Amino acid sequence: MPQKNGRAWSPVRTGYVTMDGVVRGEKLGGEVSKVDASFKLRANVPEGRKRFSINQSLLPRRNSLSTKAIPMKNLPILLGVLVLMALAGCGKSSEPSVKIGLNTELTGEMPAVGASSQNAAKLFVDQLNAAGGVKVGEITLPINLVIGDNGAKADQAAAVAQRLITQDEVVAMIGPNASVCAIPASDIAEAAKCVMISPWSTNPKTTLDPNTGKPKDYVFRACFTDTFQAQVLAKFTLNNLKAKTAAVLYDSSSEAPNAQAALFKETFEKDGGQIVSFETYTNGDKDFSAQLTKIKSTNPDMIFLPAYYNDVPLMAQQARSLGITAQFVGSDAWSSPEIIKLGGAAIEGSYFCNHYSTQIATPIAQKFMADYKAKYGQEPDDVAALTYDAFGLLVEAITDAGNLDRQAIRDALAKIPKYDGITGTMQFQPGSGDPIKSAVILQIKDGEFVWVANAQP
Amino acid sequence: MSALLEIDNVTKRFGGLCAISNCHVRVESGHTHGIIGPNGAGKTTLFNLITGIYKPTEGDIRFRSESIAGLRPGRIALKGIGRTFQNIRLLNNQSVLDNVRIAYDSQLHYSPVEAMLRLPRLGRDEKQSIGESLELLKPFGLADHAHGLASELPYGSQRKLEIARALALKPDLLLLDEPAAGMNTGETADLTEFLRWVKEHFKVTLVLIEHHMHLVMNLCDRITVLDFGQPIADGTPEEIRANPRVIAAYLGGTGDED
Amino acid sequence: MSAFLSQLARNRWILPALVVIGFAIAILAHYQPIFSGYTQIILITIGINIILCVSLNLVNGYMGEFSVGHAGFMSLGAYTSAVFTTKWLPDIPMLFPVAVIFGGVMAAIIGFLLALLSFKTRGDYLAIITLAFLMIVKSSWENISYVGGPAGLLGVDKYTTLPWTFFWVVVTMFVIRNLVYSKFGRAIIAIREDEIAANAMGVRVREAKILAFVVSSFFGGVAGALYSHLNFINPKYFDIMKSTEILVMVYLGGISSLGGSILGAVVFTFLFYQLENLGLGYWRMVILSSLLILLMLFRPRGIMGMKELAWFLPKLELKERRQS
Amino acid sequence: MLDDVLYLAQQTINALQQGSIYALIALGYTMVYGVLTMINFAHGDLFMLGAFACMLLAGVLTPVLVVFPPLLSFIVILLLVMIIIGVLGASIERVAYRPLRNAPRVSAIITALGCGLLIQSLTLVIFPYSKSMPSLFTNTTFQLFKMPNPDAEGASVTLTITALQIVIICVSLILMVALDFLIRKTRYGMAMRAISFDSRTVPLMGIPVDRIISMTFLIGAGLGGAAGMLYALAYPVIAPSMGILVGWKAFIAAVVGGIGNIRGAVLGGFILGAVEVLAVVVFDSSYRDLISYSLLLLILIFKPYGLLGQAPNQKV
Repeated sequence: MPQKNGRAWSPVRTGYVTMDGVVRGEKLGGEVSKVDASFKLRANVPEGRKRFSINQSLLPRRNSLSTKAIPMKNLPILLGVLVLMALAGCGKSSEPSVKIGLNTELTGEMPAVGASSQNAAKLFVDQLNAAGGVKVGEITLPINLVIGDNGAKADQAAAVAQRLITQDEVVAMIGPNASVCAIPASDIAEAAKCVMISPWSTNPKTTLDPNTGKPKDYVFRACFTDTFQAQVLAKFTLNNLKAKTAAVLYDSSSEAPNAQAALFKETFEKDGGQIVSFETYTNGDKDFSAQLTKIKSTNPDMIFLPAYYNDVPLMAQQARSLGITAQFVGSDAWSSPEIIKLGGAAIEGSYFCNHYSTQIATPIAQKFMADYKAKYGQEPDDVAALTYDAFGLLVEAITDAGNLDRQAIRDALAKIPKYDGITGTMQFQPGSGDPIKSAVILQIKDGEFVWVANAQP
Repeated sequence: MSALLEIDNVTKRFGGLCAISNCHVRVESGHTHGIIGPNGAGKTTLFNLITGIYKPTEGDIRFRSESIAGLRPGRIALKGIGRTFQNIRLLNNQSVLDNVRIAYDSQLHYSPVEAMLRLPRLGRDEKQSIGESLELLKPFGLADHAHGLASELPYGSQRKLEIARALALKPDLLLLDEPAAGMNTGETADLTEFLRWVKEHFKVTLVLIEHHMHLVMNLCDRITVLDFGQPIADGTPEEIRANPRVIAAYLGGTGDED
Repeated sequence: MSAFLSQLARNRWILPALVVIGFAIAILAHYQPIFSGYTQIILITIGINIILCVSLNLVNGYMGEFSVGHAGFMSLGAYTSAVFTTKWLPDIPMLFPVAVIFGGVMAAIIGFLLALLSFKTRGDYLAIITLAFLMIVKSSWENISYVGGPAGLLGVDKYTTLPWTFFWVVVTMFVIRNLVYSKFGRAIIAIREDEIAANAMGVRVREAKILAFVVSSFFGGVAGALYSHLNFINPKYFDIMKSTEILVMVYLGGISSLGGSILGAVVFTFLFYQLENLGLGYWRMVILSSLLILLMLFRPRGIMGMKELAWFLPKLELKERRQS
Repeated sequence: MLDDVLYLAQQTINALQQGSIYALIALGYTMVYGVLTMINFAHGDLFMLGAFACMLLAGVLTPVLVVFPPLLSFIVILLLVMIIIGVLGASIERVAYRPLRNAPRVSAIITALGCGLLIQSLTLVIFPYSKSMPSLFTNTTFQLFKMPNPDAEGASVTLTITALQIVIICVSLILMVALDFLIRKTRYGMAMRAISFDSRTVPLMGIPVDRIISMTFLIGAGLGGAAGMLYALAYPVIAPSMGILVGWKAFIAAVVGGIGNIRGAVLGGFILGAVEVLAVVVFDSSYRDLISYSLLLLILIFKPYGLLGQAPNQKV
């Protein structure tokens, strides 16, 4: 049977197709692909293709060693762009003023913190400049606020600190707020001998030199420390809430919650309480049911959740839906009003430790709250209040120093006898950047932060 | 004396289907050995078994009477078995020269450290390799295109480059998978002469899969005919021409077109 | 203009000259305040990123794998070196390079193990193995209290200076360039192009893969060591986003091109900080990512993908090319 | 004894919930991969957009939908979200990936990374703060079992499952089965498999490749969107950055199951969920990532091409 013969005797066919393909292929390229394709079909390329999709995908089209290479036409354009950016970077105003840097978390994990901090800073500066400015010796100068966004990231915080201190040459830096940022930034400030006041970083490490363990000279804070907070919470939960057993659930990959959890465990156990389970999760987790189920099986009286405002609501809701009835207690990381918006019924009735309460406000605090509300249409949270206080402290120090020398400002700041701030009176312990000040315990009731108790140091 | 290459009762199964079954082939050193058979007879599979791309399911493959079955392809190549591929496998985005150099590199002995610090020995070796590679390209008429991309060569030259590249390994055994594919009668005749020259000049033993009966019959000292993965005949061209089973296998048709 | 530039591109003396001048400036800047501390940090960061890009390019560009674990190697180098300087070695600045090398070696050892895995699989499967490796390393640091756990390792001396960074950048470029233009480099490229053909050509595939991974991870580790002595280290920093950042820089500059890697690192880092300066907040990432997409659409192989500055070509190669 | 059983049962429910969401996202990755052998790194962010789309829709539609029973309005919103995100995914493919189909595959992958970053940062510009997700129906908690806790007197051990968990698990299972049917039984599915088998010759057979690929992205992204919505309902605090981690995890799940293989993705998703919970149950929760990723790494070492994916056989 001739056809069969023709089919089976593939030399004929190979010869034909490819010869044809080659002849055409070399003359007019258009045909090749078609012939090629049919060729491929015969050569059964599919698996071949799949097998090599990886290699082929990465195949370059040009000789990787060719030198006519460098794309000359694009280079000048590129350079131009870079230069433009550079110029855009350095448009600095130069009328006499007091430059104060604000290094805060405008983007990243906790934008609410950065926003409050920035709002309070602007409020303070506007008010002061409206009143003429800050009195430096004989003259009064306006404040020039330089804001840097540290993205709530350690490395960026350090870079921003460098920029503010060495590039913008601020007399002092306020912030960062989050401990994860404040700690690296404080190294920079200390090295550059420039005052840094962190409004909200409660972590003991912020003001301590990691190598010597001694307090840093130029790093201050406007808030209490986690050590104090832990004591307050331990006392409150043991005495007022009559809790005997406690569970802790915290983000082991973030600085502040980690320290707070550890310190709470330590003090709670020292004061006679019992930690029945100590569970962790990783930053970015949204599902805590596994840990909570574990906690539930140990049946604690209270659960300590030292987490930021955007994690707590999830924990609370999941805990409740697992049938956990234990009392939630939190740290100052709760303080953003966002927590009420997000948490709803689940966190109703929970307690947490905070820096100040809008309900027991002193006259100055009243005024601040009024102004803040007027300007931004919302209650100031503690970050805002603390930032405002940090600026207050700094300005008082500058006035006392009578000049803009960083060293002088630092000495004046350390010597401030007693400062009446929004968040209560504060005074720096001799040879330390940690102020002596009180804390408050708040409860979340009917969607509000309700004052429960004061805790004196 | 034992043969250069002995394929001893080799079987290769892919899951169900049996591509090669109890295959015996002996390739005497200095011979030109042809392997023919209808499509899907398992010729290329046999090459892939020899070069270690597949591991034989059963049986043994001996090269210079030492077993190479199950060795990694790279190792086998270095033992002196060069090959070309049915659907050409050049490094398309490398220059023609580099394609040969990479094969030649196996004879350069400088160490990674010498390479990273670019010590003098590297310079000497590289100069030599470039020189010899260019030499090698000359008889293939590729020397002038040495710095063009391999993919830019015309089809025929690409096949030649593959042979040149295989020879840069300084192999004793050269496996050619359809070297004349896509060549017209004239080109095939040239190729026949060329392969003779290669065999003389490089002192290699040739094994080639080919469909062009003319070439096979002219060139080969021995021929093995595969059908359904089994050698159905083995002998000199004359014997093969005369062998009834071979004729049956071809004309009878296997119906198997892969 | 372009003629002049290409003249420039072919001149063999410019690169060495630049190296010397760069060194001089770096050392000067270290003792004289010609740059502000901020500018120095940016320059050092650019240097570190160049090291990261060039070393990753060896695996992702030249060998054509898709490793997303480079931040993991970085962290290995960072922690190892930091532990050496803070805990094990006497507190002498001159010992810093030793610590850096230890960091690199540590990373290289792990890199070797990953290379072994790369024999079994490649492509996206290997990508995932590197990803899992990254996650494992990160959460290991979080669980080792000896290196500070999640808080990170504090009190690392700021040894990383402009001269040191520059020195390591030059070393990295030198070594990887030499490797790429040796038989090993050709083997690595051959693996990318067609592993089967490479085998048939007698390429020692495994040797090449190991070499690529080890060298790449070594310099990843070096970069990490430099970073850890510039800024304080905390496990969070070495996460998948960091790896992504490095990938972006590499492919932005262009794969298998040393010049490309430098360009990518410089452009990305510069924009990154400059846009922060402008106080753009979230718009920064919008701009960066849009730029990336546009670039990929119009130059799919990056700014100078698969191309090389003549400066980086060894004389021998250059002579060969010239003849064509 | 029995309380341990309850405890494990509870953890199993948790694992199922997480697993089903991972599986849904993994499907998107694996479909796109199957057809284009390309990793769509923007998928995690499409998932995130699904959550936000659901939030916005719920805000807009609740006044309209109050008249319907909650489950119906849930389904309506689910479908809307799937359509919106699906269309978005398809248009991203059209604009950003298609031009690169013949470019080196990596540039497509990097473009995908870029698209992901762009989507995320744009969302951040619009919603800088975490948003709370309105609940679409009253999430009743069923106590399947209750017994006094032997360890602590006065307390009780319960096995609880919420309506939400049931809905999530059911919906995702339904979607998976539907997809599996689509792929195996319909002409579209056949075409899809054909393309993933050999995209070169398929056009010669008159299959409209571009349309099939768009369809694939539509469905894949749609599933991602659905997953985002379910996720947002389960964890009602949503942030633009939520896509990153979940996305990568789902991708790992897809590969562990054998990328390109629909059933593999599902399997991988549930395995990942189970492993994560198991790590917490058996070990200290701070070792969770360490344990779970090491396990996945082991799986990949011993089955380099995933559990259900087979090694691409080399044709020479």
